[in-house]
Amino acid sequence: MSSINDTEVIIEALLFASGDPVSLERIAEIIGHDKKTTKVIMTNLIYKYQNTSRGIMLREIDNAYQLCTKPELDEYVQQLGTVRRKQGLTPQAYETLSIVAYNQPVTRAYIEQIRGVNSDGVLLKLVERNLIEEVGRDDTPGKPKLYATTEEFLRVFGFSSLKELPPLEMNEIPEVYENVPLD
Amino acid sequence: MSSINDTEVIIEALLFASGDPVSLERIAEIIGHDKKTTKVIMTNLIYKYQNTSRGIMLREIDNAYQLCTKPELDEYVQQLGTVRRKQGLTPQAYETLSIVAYNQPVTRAYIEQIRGVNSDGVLLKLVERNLIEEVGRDDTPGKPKLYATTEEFLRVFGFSSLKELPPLEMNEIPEVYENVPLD
Amino acid sequence: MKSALTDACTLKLENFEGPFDLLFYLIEKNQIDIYDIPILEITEQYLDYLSAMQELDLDIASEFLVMAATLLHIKSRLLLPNKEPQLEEDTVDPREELIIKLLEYKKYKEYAKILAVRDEKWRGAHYKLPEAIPDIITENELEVSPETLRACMIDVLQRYRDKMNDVSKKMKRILNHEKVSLRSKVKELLGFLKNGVKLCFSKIYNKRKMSRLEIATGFLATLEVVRIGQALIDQPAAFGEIYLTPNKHKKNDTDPMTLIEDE
Repeated sequence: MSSINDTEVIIEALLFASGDPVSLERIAEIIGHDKKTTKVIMTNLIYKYQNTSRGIMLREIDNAYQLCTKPELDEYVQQLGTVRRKQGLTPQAYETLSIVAYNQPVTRAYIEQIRGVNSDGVLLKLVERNLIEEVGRDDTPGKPKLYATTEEFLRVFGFSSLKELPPLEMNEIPEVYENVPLD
Repeated sequence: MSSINDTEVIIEALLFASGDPVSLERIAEIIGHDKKTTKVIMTNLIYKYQNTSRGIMLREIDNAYQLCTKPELDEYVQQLGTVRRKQGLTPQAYETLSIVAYNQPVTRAYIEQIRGVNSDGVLLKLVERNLIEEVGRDDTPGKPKLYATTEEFLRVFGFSSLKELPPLEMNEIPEVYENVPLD
Repeated sequence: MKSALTDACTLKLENFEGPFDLLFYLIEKNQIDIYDIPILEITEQYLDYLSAMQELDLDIASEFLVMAATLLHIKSRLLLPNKEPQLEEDTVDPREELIIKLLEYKKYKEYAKILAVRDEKWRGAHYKLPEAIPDIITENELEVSPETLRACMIDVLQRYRDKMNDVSKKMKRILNHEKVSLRSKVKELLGFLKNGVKLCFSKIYNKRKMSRLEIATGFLATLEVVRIGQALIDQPAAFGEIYLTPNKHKKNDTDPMTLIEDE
């Protein structure tokens, strides 16, 4: 390889593979030119990187050369570091949220009766995540708090109103024997 | 930034900074295009790198993209003295690897049946070099482990996906039912 | 052919991975048509190789010995005169299975070469170490689906129903248990009546000795005994003592127990 183009190609490969700065001497040695010529080639190359559609640029640092990304592209490069944490709901949270959504407003006691387990913690989490909120108190002894879903709930589920909750078909609602039959 | 050129510039910066492969999804997300459009841009870009005076090339590996130096420039890169060239594999390892590649996922027993020899050690070496990996267990008695090739396999052998494996030429097995020559 | 083979017989002791590897070496070295392997020669060379290994005190893997046996078996079958030369179907080439295996093996041996070449080429590609890019962890939107919400509602209702129905089943079991107890009370009463004595309710079902449930059951038993005609009941005064007299005019002699309705 001997043409300017070929030399440039080699230099790009060298600098890319190295990652670290490579000295002028070392580059000159590898491409088989003297230091002066190599310096000219490098200066031209710096200009070329700057003025063509490249995402990378060539920097001279203390008689050594290094490739790096163009600083104006930093905002894009930074996004590589973005770790999106996709969050879901735990089964317990989903279950509790469904009871609130389909029966609102509801008391904690009601939720616990249906779920059969203490639901204090999971309710608190749902309130913290702004999916449900207190909307008043029930008019029964103890005046328990009543919970309902929030606007945030509608937003994350993509509903425009509660009417858009997927309907529960009658035949899907399991039958509960209300009274114990005395035969 | 919106023109094709600008997009290509961003992509080069991303891939350079990442060093590791960047998935199509992530690139699409950052450049603000859908996956289909991004795929087209990437395919064009691969071609562009290949056909201009560049020392680096763009590789597609398993729906992700990575920059690397053009392999034909290895002799120059080697002179940096900083990059170490990995050792090749033994013929047995290539043999075993090709059985895995073309039949994956496969059990050890299947490999040994074709090779006619115990392949425990060679499988272990391939796992150690991250060229193959366990991908589950076969649903047969004993639940033997199943092996498949890795992303590293694609990288090492210059494939962009398993679809690029050179096709298996089915050797025609001629009729050997004719008269048996007694030699 | 024989001379060509013996010429090639100077085996160099390579480290063959397995019997196929060795056989392949012999086939290539002797430029043999894989579809028409001269078994006699190949077997001879194969065995020569094994004995050379033995002389060098090398470990011979069992697979090599199995292949030797296979080759010798094929050889013997080829040498045996064909008993029924007329029947073409019976003249299956004993080498067939070996040939198929060798062809399969050859296929991968060729791929192995392709892989080796590609590996050699691509080992020349060099990658760059990642730049240090700080992690920015963003709490992403919740990933939720309306359908899951609906499914959860149905699930939780289902569980609730199962639980409730389980409670009602338990109640039923308790009641069934009480029915048995009614039967036993009736049986007990019938036993007393057999003696032909007039019974005093408050004496049999003493409030101090028995639970309310037992007394109530006893009362039901009393009514049952009257209903099946085994006794006559009399209560002279309201809220007064109840007397039970054995019925002397029973309609039949069947076992009164069978008359008790079986629930």
